[in-house]
Amino acid sequence: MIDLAQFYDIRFLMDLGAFSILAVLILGFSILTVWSSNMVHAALYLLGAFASVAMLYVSLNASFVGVVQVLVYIGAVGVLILFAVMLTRRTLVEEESHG
Amino acid sequence: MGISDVIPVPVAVDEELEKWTIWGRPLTDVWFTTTEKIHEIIDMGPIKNVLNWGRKNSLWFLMQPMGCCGVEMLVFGCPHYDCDRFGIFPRATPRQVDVMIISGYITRKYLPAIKNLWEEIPEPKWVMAIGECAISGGPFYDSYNIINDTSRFFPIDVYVPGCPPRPEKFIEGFRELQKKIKQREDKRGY
Amino acid sequence: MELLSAITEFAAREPKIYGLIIGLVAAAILASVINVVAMLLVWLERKVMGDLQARYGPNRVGGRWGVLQLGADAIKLFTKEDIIPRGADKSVYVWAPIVAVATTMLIAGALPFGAVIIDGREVPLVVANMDISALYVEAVLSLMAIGAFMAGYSSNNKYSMLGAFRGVARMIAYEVPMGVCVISVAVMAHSLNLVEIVNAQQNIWFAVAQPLGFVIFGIALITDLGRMPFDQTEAEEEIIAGYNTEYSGIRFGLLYFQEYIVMLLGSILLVLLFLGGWKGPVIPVISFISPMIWFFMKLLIVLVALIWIRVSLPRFRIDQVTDLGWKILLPLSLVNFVWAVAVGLYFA
Amino acid sequence: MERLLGIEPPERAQYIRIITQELSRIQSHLLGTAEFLTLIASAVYSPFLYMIIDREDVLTCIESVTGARINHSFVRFGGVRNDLPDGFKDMTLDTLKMVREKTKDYKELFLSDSIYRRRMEGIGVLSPAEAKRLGVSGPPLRASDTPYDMRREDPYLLYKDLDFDVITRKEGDSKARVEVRLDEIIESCYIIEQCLDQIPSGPIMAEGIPKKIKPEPGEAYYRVEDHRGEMGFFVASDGTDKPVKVKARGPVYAYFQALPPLLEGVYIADVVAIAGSMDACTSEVDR
Repeated sequence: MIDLAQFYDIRFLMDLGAFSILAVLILGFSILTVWSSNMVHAALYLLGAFASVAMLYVSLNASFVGVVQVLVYIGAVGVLILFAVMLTRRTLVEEESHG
Repeated sequence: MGISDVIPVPVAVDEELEKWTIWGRPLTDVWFTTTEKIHEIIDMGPIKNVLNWGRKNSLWFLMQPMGCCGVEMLVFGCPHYDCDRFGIFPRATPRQVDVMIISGYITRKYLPAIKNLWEEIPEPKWVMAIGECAISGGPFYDSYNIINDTSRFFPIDVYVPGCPPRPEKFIEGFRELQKKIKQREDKRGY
Repeated sequence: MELLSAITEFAAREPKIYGLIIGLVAAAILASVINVVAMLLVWLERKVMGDLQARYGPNRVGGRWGVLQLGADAIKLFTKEDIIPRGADKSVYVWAPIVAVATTMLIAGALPFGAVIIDGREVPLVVANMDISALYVEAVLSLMAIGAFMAGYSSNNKYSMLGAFRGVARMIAYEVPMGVCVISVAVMAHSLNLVEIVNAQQNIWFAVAQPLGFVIFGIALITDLGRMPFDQTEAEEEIIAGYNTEYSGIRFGLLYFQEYIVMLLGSILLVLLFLGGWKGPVIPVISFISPMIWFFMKLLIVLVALIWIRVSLPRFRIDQVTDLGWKILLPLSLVNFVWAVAVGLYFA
Repeated sequence: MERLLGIEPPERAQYIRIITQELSRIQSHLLGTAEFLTLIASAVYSPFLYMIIDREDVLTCIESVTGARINHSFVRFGGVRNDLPDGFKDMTLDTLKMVREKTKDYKELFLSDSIYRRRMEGIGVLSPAEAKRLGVSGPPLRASDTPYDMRREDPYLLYKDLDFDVITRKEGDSKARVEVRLDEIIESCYIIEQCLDQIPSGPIMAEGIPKKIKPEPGEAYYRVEDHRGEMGFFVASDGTDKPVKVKARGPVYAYFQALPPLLEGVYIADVVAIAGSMDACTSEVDR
């Protein structure tokens, strides 16, 4: 049986709100990563998803994992992905070339 | 004087956008009337004076020396003359400057390029003609490939004569431009 | 007084909500203070540069010292036409300055900005006093390249693209030695908390305890800030203006301003990690703010040194920069790490 | 033109011409090096600004003789327009002393700056044979181990009476080109000091020059050592007061011819180091 009073507790609502915002962000960014046809956009969305996951870790009181997430995934992996994407030939990736 | 120089307006309005409404009126209509109103208020005086104060004290110019006046342009930014005192500052890209200096003769071949540079500068912008070559063609006035009347192509605000003018004359030219901006008497009416 | 007691009571009852509110207020104050200080920093740079080069720097706008120069610049930049090039990748182009400034502001949250003495006890001025703030700052510093990358990529200009490339390559090369240096400091201080690290420097600065680490961190920091010997991302004479070539008006203003905010925060980090933060002999009469005075004096020295370096060194080539990072600084930073561990164990 | 007319300007005028020419060589080299420094460093690089300060002093000397800073239309057919002003000798000697010391400082600075040396050494090497083939002259050619100087090869004015070295470097890279330029500043100081010692008093214009010049039909070619290299003037006359053809051969056009082979396959950052060390004045090419 759920304690109904808990739902009206502002602390719980805050946690819930933060979690739902982050969940929406993570899901949204992930879907956009897969959806987007532009490789660079996809990589940037992936970075967004990583960042949201880091925020989720921090909100779960696991700030060290959050920071490591930023350091490793965004700082190293994400930037490497961006770098690799930049080295691909753009005309193959995009229908309307720009640049 | 377009409305675009204070508040950005969408360059091309999509057809989709025209269908949107706000308070029963088309969105574009509301947007344009609002910007017009804001612009009228700005035009009335005090705010405009503040804006022009900022603009006149921060005249960044395009580092694009051509001919021997370009040498003096280089010296103009250096000690002894020091344009930084007046907030005048050289930048390398046309997107971030306010003043274009035509500091030498313009050949017919170079004209499209320099016109392009002028069009890349965002509003509000001014242009100065420095040196005899830029004003009247100078020693090359009867040459077959030199534009000898640059004011046909650019709305020149300040002419600085000399061959080449001394760096002090550059400062004088910029002071004149600042006066013009303050009194709102420049060619493009800012 | 009643209000104060009510607040303390509320804080005791609802620590989480109280923390949230206080955090938001502190963040707002911090953001505005940082912006003002960064503006002053631009002015300081132009004045100091003028002094070093036998000229005056701005002295016409706002009195003899030209203090309003930046106000004029800001007004001009904010009311300039905002151009988005036709071929640009619009969404990325619009977001790039925002991302750049936001990532910068993320650092500010975890940095202590000095301390005040209340009742004989030091109270550090920090918004989020995390346990791992040193690592956090280091991690977020590595995000700096992303804003520049987005700006360079989206501008549809080959020079911007080159600037973006250079920025990313440089960042990858220098993040590693910088991180190793931060870890060495943490090993010596037995903590990753910046406040603890400063407290550990009560007797000896880490700049003295590990001079090699100080030098490596300083070089890596200048690289991260993109200042003179390492400003390949916006080398004016090579690639026009690098990643912000196509930016105009307020967007350029943000990017331009962001560089100075990073410079300020980076110097603060250097002061905290190596120069003993706000530690210094207590000045008797104004003991309340004596740590702040020490802190700002050190900060000012670091900032002037950065400006000095800027006007007196030529620029590296980009391949030499990455060479320096991977081949020299990385091994040396590992040597410094071993040194830090050995010294730390000896004195522990 | 004087060759066409058969006029020999008086000795004092020739010395004044040498002095002004060498002074403007100093200012041009200072400016060229300074401009080049902005290219490999940035526009806020201090030595660049210090060089401009020195150049202002040299320009003051030039101005006191000719009345203009850069385009001094000073030389007349058969002489020069003005005599040297009072106190010119002392002022110039002071300036030269200062310039010489400063230039030595700059050389020392560049030698000790490891970033500078990394950027410049072995960059854009121009071999002597290649340089000659491309028609390069002036400091870039002399940096490629070829002692070719119009002042020595085809002495004009009174250069054969003066004692000076032709500066050369073996390497032929960007660093050598800049060093040649700095050494030539010191050498020019030496030449001017000799001139100031030896200068005789006398007229500054040759006798009997008509108001309207009508040379005999014929052609004349005259070449001088410009700041940037060999500068040739060709004049053809048909006996009237207007020339049939005037052609100036500037040195910079050849520099730009030399750039494509040098710039093949180098970094963008090296482009500025190579092109800048040539000290190419773009507006000279344009005519």
